[in-house]
Parts: sequence; structure tokens; C-alpha cells
Amino acid sequence: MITHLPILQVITPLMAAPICLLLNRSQLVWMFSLLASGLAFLISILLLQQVMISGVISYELGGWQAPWGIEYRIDKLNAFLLLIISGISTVVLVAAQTSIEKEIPKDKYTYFYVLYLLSLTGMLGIVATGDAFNVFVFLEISSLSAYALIAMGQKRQALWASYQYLIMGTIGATFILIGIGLMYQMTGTLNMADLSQRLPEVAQTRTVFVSFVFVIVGVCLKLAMFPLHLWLPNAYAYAPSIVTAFFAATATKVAVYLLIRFTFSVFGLSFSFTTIPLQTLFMALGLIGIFIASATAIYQKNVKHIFAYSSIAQIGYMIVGFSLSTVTGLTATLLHMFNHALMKGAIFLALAAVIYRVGNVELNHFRGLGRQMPLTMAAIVIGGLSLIGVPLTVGFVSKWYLLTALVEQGWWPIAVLILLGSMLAVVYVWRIVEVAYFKAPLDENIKVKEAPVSFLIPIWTLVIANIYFGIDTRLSVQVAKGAAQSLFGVSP
Amino acid sequence: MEIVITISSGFLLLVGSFLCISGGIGLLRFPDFYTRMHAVGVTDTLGAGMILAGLMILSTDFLVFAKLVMILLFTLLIGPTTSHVLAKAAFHNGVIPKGSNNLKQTKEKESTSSII
Amino acid sequence: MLIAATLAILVAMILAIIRGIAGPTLYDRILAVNMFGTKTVLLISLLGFVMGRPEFLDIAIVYALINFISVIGVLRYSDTNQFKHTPKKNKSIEKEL
Amino acid sequence: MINIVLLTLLVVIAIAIIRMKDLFAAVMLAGIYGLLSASFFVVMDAVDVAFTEAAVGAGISTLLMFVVITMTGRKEKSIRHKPLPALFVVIITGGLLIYGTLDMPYFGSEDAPIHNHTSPRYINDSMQEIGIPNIVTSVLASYRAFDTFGEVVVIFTAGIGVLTLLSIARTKKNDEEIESINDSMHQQHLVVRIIAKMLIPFIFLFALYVQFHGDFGPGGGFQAGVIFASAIILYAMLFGLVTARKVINQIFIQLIAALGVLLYGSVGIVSLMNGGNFFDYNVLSSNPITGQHLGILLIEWGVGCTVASVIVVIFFNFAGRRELQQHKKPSQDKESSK
Amino acid sequence: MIIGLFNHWVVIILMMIGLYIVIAHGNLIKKLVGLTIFQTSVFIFYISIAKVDGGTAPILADGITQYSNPLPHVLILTAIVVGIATTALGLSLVVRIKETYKSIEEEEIQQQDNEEQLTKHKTEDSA
Repeated sequence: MITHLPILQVITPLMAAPICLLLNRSQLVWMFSLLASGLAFLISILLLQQVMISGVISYELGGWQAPWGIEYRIDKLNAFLLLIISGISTVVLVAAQTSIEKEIPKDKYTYFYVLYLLSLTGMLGIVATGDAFNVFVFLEISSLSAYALIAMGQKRQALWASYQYLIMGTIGATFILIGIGLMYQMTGTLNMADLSQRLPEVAQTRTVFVSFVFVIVGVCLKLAMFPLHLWLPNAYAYAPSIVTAFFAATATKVAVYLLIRFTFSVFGLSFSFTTIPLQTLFMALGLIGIFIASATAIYQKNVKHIFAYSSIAQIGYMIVGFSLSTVTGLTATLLHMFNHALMKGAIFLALAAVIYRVGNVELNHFRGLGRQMPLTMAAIVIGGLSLIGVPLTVGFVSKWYLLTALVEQGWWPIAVLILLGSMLAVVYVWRIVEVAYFKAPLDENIKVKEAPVSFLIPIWTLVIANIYFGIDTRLSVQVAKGAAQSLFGVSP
Repeated sequence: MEIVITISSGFLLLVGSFLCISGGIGLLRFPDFYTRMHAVGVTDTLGAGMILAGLMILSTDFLVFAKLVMILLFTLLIGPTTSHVLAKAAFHNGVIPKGSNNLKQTKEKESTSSII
Repeated sequence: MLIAATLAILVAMILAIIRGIAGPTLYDRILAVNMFGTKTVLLISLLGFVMGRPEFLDIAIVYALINFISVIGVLRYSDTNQFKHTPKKNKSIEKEL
Repeated sequence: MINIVLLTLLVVIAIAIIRMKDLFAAVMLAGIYGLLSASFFVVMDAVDVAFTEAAVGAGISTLLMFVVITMTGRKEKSIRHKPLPALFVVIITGGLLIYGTLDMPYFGSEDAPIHNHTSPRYINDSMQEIGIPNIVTSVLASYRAFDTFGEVVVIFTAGIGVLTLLSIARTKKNDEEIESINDSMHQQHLVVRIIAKMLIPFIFLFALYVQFHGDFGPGGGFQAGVIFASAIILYAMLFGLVTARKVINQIFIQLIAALGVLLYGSVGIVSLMNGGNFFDYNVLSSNPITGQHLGILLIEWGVGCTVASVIVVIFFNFAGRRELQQHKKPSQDKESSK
Repeated sequence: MIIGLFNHWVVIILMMIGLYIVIAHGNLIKKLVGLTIFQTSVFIFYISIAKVDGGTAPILADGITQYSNPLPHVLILTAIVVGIATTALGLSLVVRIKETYKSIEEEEIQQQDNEEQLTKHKTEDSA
């Protein structure tokens, strides 16, 4: 079975989804999806271990040789991403049953879990595959389930947000489809490894240039990179809180992964960064994104909105690291993907707990929560500190690597700008802390209880991971660095 | 034998094409919905039948022949039915034939015909 | 002769499209779509013979069926009030075009 | 030559769709667009694709749009909110694409890379390796079986998505009232009902033919599923949703949809158990070719089941929502007048 | 060159018409129609690159040597299914939006959202 791990990784949640539909008992379905997701997590750990020891694993589906059949190709980068996605999914699922009680009508529970598993499948499939068209198919699985999950939100704005996301997402996916088509037309293959072999021959043609642009724009739409981010805040703010926690921690990471995969592995480093001024463009957009999104976050009145905009800003950091196109820069991006998943997972789960107890996450309703829900609010504070990049939290590690990478290149002014951007994060996190700890509750008579244990366990798992990986950085840095080095073809 | 097949199929195809085009012209040139429907409904079924018959003569394979027969059966069934339903629905929903200026009269007719 | 018939069908299709675009009433359009559908069935059958692979007539059968079903669908769902055709509306549509 | 005519017609229709204010007309033109593009696919030798596009693009999606329009209103407001920026984006994208075409291999040229790298193996060796004449089916169901699995999961996801959004708890009272309305209305559809009763068995038969004939000609599980579903849709449209639901229970269809996905996946898992890779049909039987045949047969059934049931589910939910709305409206009006 | 690339150009025009409808129109159903056209045009593009001059449908038969490329056909079969899935989901969203907002025009929905936001903030500020 050990040789079949790559496919089992994707197949486990995939097959679990229709079985869930057959079970159709809410408690049972929850347990079962938790089991499937946990199994996927276990498999991803085994995979990462195997990749770290023996290098790239290739798995030929249907037993057909690579450019003819579909190939799964797991290297350090994939394995790392698979670990993040399945891990977060499992942790978030623990809280799911309690959280959806208040947010989703009872007869839709089963559908919720089915869609959740399908969405997980889609993300894992995108990351695991080594075939360009297969990426498109699994991208659509994850997006379609995402649209439906977001639309399950209580308010009517959820529907509108989901519709907007559907339009933007489909345009993005179709752009990727056009890009893949042009690539295929010039090379005659869809396999990523094969493409990277055959693309250099035709790299000078205008067609390949256009296909590159289309793939990048399509991925950036999915990524919610700065000028294309308009769908994200509402989609995150109005989705059911569990869904927000899951997507905020994983969905954009998958898009960043695609960006890295296409630029570094498929088109190749030299092509990607020479044919168009990708470096300056992404650096500029990333920085503008950090500032505008952080500034917008400061003026939001809904805490979910605040952190949704903060997500866009954090994507900016990843893009800046990516645009450096050095080993350290990419390491910083990969680390930040991992760290951001941990902190946003914790924060949004804590917000889910607040919704469970208080009913909404408008900033005024946070008054006095610091005393009423101490553990939950402490989690938000630690997550917030991590967002800012305070030492001893994971946020610090990735910021540190990013700054090192910038200084390596001698780009001092940008390093200063990044630090300034972090200051903006201080402002919006402080606003929440101020309201929660230093303002009297809205209504003294209403007693708000601490969140139930089923919330506290996953929240604090993530918070402790936040601190642990902030102090003991060996594991995460080793994997991220290894992945970055292998992308640059440097032997570690 | 060869010549007979070619000529007869050619003749059928020609007539069929002529009917199709004339139906199209009718659809475009006639003054109101009901006359247009008349033009299309009549020529469509016959024209399609002719062309399909022409193709049947040309076909060498039994399966092909059988499929053509199926298509012909379907068109013969479906064409008139659609025309019927279409005309009824149009009349029901108040499309008035040109020339019948008396609106009231048609309205009355409609109300009586609504149970048909 | 097959080619000539194909061309004739194409001409008929173009005429149907013009009527479909011009309207003016909903039923004119449905009629045009229906005629277009039957013409497509014929076109596919003819193309099979022109290209020398007539075994693909299955597609033509599907077209015939789908055409029927969609016309029935349109008519079945056009019995709501908003589809009541009034002469006044008719004029305004004509003006628009 | 004929492709140029068809493409020109497509452009004309697309432009007409932009100008149409009447949504009903726009959707109808979109249906024509689907039919035309399917004809284009036939000219381009893509018979399988034409089959699917005709059934889906011209049939199912047009029908769904009609149902929705009757719920949401027919007229488009004349505000076009951002024509200039849109034009700008479109011109940039289009210009870029046209720039990209300049180095493309010419249309139909034999020495284009795509005809010389992977596809020769499919064309030359699939007969020995898979043993069925339809190359598209071989590639779809064996070489790239996992993509097709993804496709089935996509349609399954869509089905569940529609269910979460539109499904409503049905009450018996509601059903009965809707049914009585339907009965009075159905007197009108006498002729069509008889014709439909004659046609429906043929359609089912044809669906089965397409399902099994997919190895030798155009067709396969997906197309068969759509045809099968369209027969049920035809029945539901003419005999009323409640009657159709009595014949085909919604829970039951969901079950079939899930089982289809499971059937497809379990073929892969069985091949894992037998020592091959996922979807390696060679190990399903002692003779590789027999194994391939068996594998393709089973997964085509999986596809057919899922697609048919999901499309039926989607249609039932849309139409059910509509009937409920239509049914509620008069009673609401009464209340408001009081 | 013009003959060799004409096909591709027309297909690009079609794609752009679809994209234009999606971006420029405010009606939600019209947007979905535009999306369908956009996607269908991409399908047409894929299929037309698969064509080989003198080739025929990729179903093996005696006496035929030249076949068109089957792989794009397979890809587009999958993509068509993805297209219908997206359309169905989009339409069900439209139905729900119509039920809750009583409108399917982008402008009006946006306006309602803004108003709701404003009134909520006002009441909160006064409180």
C-alpha cells in the first residue's frame, strides 16, 4: 500500500464524500468525515516523510506511462502543501459539528459535510497532480464546492458573495484553460514534467508568452492578488464560520502553490522572470496590496471583514517573497503559507466560537468579551500578534526570512516598507483588543459563556502550534528550505 | 442500377432542399406568426422527409438505414406536434392573427378555447 | 448533390436565424429555433454522408430529441402571466429592434 | 469552407445576444449557439463532443435557464453598468490572444506539435492496448480515466450544491394542491402527452444503445446519462412534477448518484487490490484486454448513473422551487389584499 | 497566413464577446449566458486545434489512415461537464438571490446591500 500513498491521499476524502451522502445521519457523517480527513492527514505525514528520505515520488495512474496517462508527482513542495491542507482541514472539522448547529439548517448537515470533503479533495488533487489539465478539473471540484459552501451562510449577502465568486472564479478557471490549451498546442503534452522539457524549445514564440500570461492572470484571480481581490472579503465574511476558517487557511495557499508550480516548474525560472517584468510587477502589486488591504482592514466594522482584508495583505507578503526569485525569498513564501494557515485557522475558528456564543462578529459586540470568553479572545490575540510578526510566534519566523531575503538582495527600502506594513497590522489588531478588553459589555445582564470544549481544543491546538513553530523552527524551515532548493535545482 | 440510385436520391435531395429553402423564405417573408408557422410546419416535415429518403437510398449499411428511419419517424412525430402546441400556446397567450381586427372577438374565442 | 443539399440547408438555417433574431413575438423565435433544430438534424445527417462516415447518425437522433424536449420545455414554462403577449408590448419590442 | 460559414453564424448570434434585452430571446439564441457549435464540432471530426454539446449546451442548460427566467422575470434592465472598462479589458485580452496566434501552427496542419507527440500512440496503439475502436473512449476511460473520474465528481458536486441551495422540505398538503393545479392544466397538453408517451420508451432504449455503443461509435456514459435524464424531464414536464416524483423518489436518485461515483472509484480500488496502480484495468482480469473492456464497461456505468441522476435532481429542484413559488403567489396576493 | 489563422481569430472574437457580456451586463442571468458563450468558445478553440486536414473522426475503421487528434476531444468532454455544472450552480444562486433580494440586477442588489450597511451603522452609532 505504501507505494499507493499519492493516490490514496486524494481518493480517501473523495470516496468518503458519496459514502457520507449514503449515511445521512448528522452525527455519523461528522465522525466519518473527521475520520476521512484524519486519514488524509496521516497519509500526508507519511508522504512527507517518504519524500524527505527518498526524493520525488511519481505515481502513474492507470499504469500508463507519463505523457500518455496522468501522473501524480509528489516532491517536497507538494508534500508540504498536502500536509498543511489536510492538517488544517482535520483540525477545523473537529469544531464543525458544534459550529454548524447555529448556522446551518438541520436538513443540510449531510450536504455540508459532503461539500466540505469534496472541497478538500479538490485542493488535495490540485496539489498532488503532475498533469496540467488535471489541475483544471480538480480546481473546478474545489471551486464548485466552495461556491455552494459559501452560499450556505445565514445572511443573504452570502448568496451575492457566492455569485460574484462564481463569476470571477469561472473566468479565472477559463483563463487557465486557455493558457493550458495554448501550451498544449505548442508542445503536444499536458504532463508538467514533460512540458518543462519541451517548452524551452518553443520558449521564444509569442504563443507561449501569451499562454504564460493567461495562466498567471487566471491563477491570480483565484489567488485574490491585489487588483483582482474584490470577490474575497465578502465571500469570507458571509460564509459559515467553519467554511471561512477552512478556506482562509487553505484556499489561497493552493493558488499560491499553483503560481509557484507554473512559474518555477513548468515554464522554468529563466523564462518566467525574463519574458515579462514579473519581478517588478509582482513586487509592486504585492506591496500595494499589503498597504491598501491593511488600511482597508482598519476601517472595517465586522471582525470577519477585518481578517479577510488582512488575508489579502498576507497574500501580498507571499507575493513579495515569491517575486524575489531567490531561495531565501521562496523559503519565506513557503514558510508564510504554513504560518498563515496556522494563524488564520486559529483566528477564524475563534471567530466561529464567538458567533456560536454571541451571534455575530460586529466589532461592538466584542465589548467585554475579553473577560467573558478569555480563552477564545486569548487565541485571537495570539493569532493577531502572529499576524503582526511578534517574536516567539510563527509570524515572526516568516517575516524574518522575508527581511533576510530582501536584505540579501540589498533592497533595503522594500524591507522598511514591509516593516511599515506590519505596523498597520498592529492597528487593526489593537482595535479588536481595545474593544474586547477595555470596553464594558454592551449589556451587563447577558452572560456570555466561554466557548464549548469542542471549539477550544482545535483553537488551542492551532495556537500552540503557532507558538511551538515560532520557537522551534527546525522542522518547518527544513522542509520549506528543502522545497525551495529543489525548485531552484540546488542540491541541499 | 447505380444510375437509378444516384438519380432518384439526387431528385429527392433536390426537392427536399427546395422545400427547406422555400420554408425558410416563408418564415422570413410572411406577415404574421400563424402564416409563418404554416410555411415552416408544412415544408419542414415534407422537406426533412424527402432529404432523409434521399439519404436512405444512398445508405449501404443496414444500421445507417435503420437510424435514418428512426430520424424520419421522429421528425414525422415531432414536427406536427410542435406546430400544434406552438400555435395553441401562441393563441392562448394572446398573439392575434393579422387581419382579425376585432380584438374582442378573439378574446372571447380564447376564453372558450382555453379548455381544449 | 449532397453538397448542394448541404448548402441549401445552410441557407435555410441562416433564414431561420434572421427570424430568430428579429422576433418580434416570443413564438416567432420559438418557431425559428424549432426550424433551426430540424435543419441541424438534416445538416448532420448530410455531413455524415459528405464526409464519408455516415455511421454517426446517432448525433442527429439526439438533436431531434433534444429539440423536441426543449421546445416542449419552453412552451410548458411559458404559461405564466409574464408571457402573456399583448399587442402593445409587441409594438414596443418592434421599436426596440 | 463550411466551418467558416458556421463560425460567421456563431459571431452573428453572439452579437445578437449582446443586443437582446429580452432574456427569453437571449437564452433561445444561446440554445442556437449551442446547436451551431455542435455542428461545428461535427465538421471538426469531434463527434463525441458534438454529441455532448448538443445534449447539454442546447438541451439541458437552455431548459434550466428557461425555468429560472420564469421565476425571475424576463426583461433585462437597460443599464449596462460599465461598458467602457469592459470594452477595455476585452480588447486587451483579445489583442493579447491574437498576438499569441501569430506563432501558432496553422489550422489543420499535420506537422503541428500536438499531432506528433502524444497522440500518435493513442491512434496507433490503442487498438492493441485497449481493444476498442473509438479512440476517444479509450483515452477518456483508460489513458485519462482519472480526469473522467474528476468530471463525474464535478457533476456530483454540482448536484449536491443545487440541493443545498434549492431543496425544500415538501409537505403533503403542498403536493396535493400543486397536483390539483397541474391536473386542470394538463387537459391542455393532451396531444403532446400522447406523443411523449410514445417517445419516452424509445428515448430510454436509445439511451441504453448510446451507453453500450460508446465503444464503437460516438457516445458513452455521459451522453447516455443526459439522454436518460431528458426522458425523465420530458415526463415530469408533461405529467407534473409530483407524479414524476412518485415514480422516481428524490432520496432514491441521490442514492444512485452517490453509488455511481462509488462504482467508478471502486473499479480503481479493486485494481489497487489486485496489485496494479489505481485505474489499471489490466489487472482486473487474467487477460489485459478483457480487463480493459471490463473496466471501461463498469466506469461507463458509473458515469451514466451519476450523470443521469444528478441532472434529474437538478431539474427537479429547479422545477419544484418554481412550482412552489407559482403556487404561493396567488395566496400571498390574497393576503395582501385583505 | 490569413487562411491558416482565420479560424483562430474568429474563435477569439467569440470568446471576447462572451467575456464582454459577463463583464458589461448587470443582469445575473445574462452574465451566465455570457459565461456559457465564453466557455463554449474556448471549447471551439480546443476542438479546432485538434483538426487535421484530410483527417476524420477518431473512431478506427478500415481503410482510413488519417485521424484527427483525439486528446482535445477528451479534454473538452470533461470541460463541457464542468461548464454545465457551473451553469446549474450559478442558476440556483440566481434563484435564491431573486427570492431574497427581489431583483436580479447587479446595481439594485449592490444598492440594497449598501443601504442595509448604512442603516445598520447608523443605528449602531446612535446606540
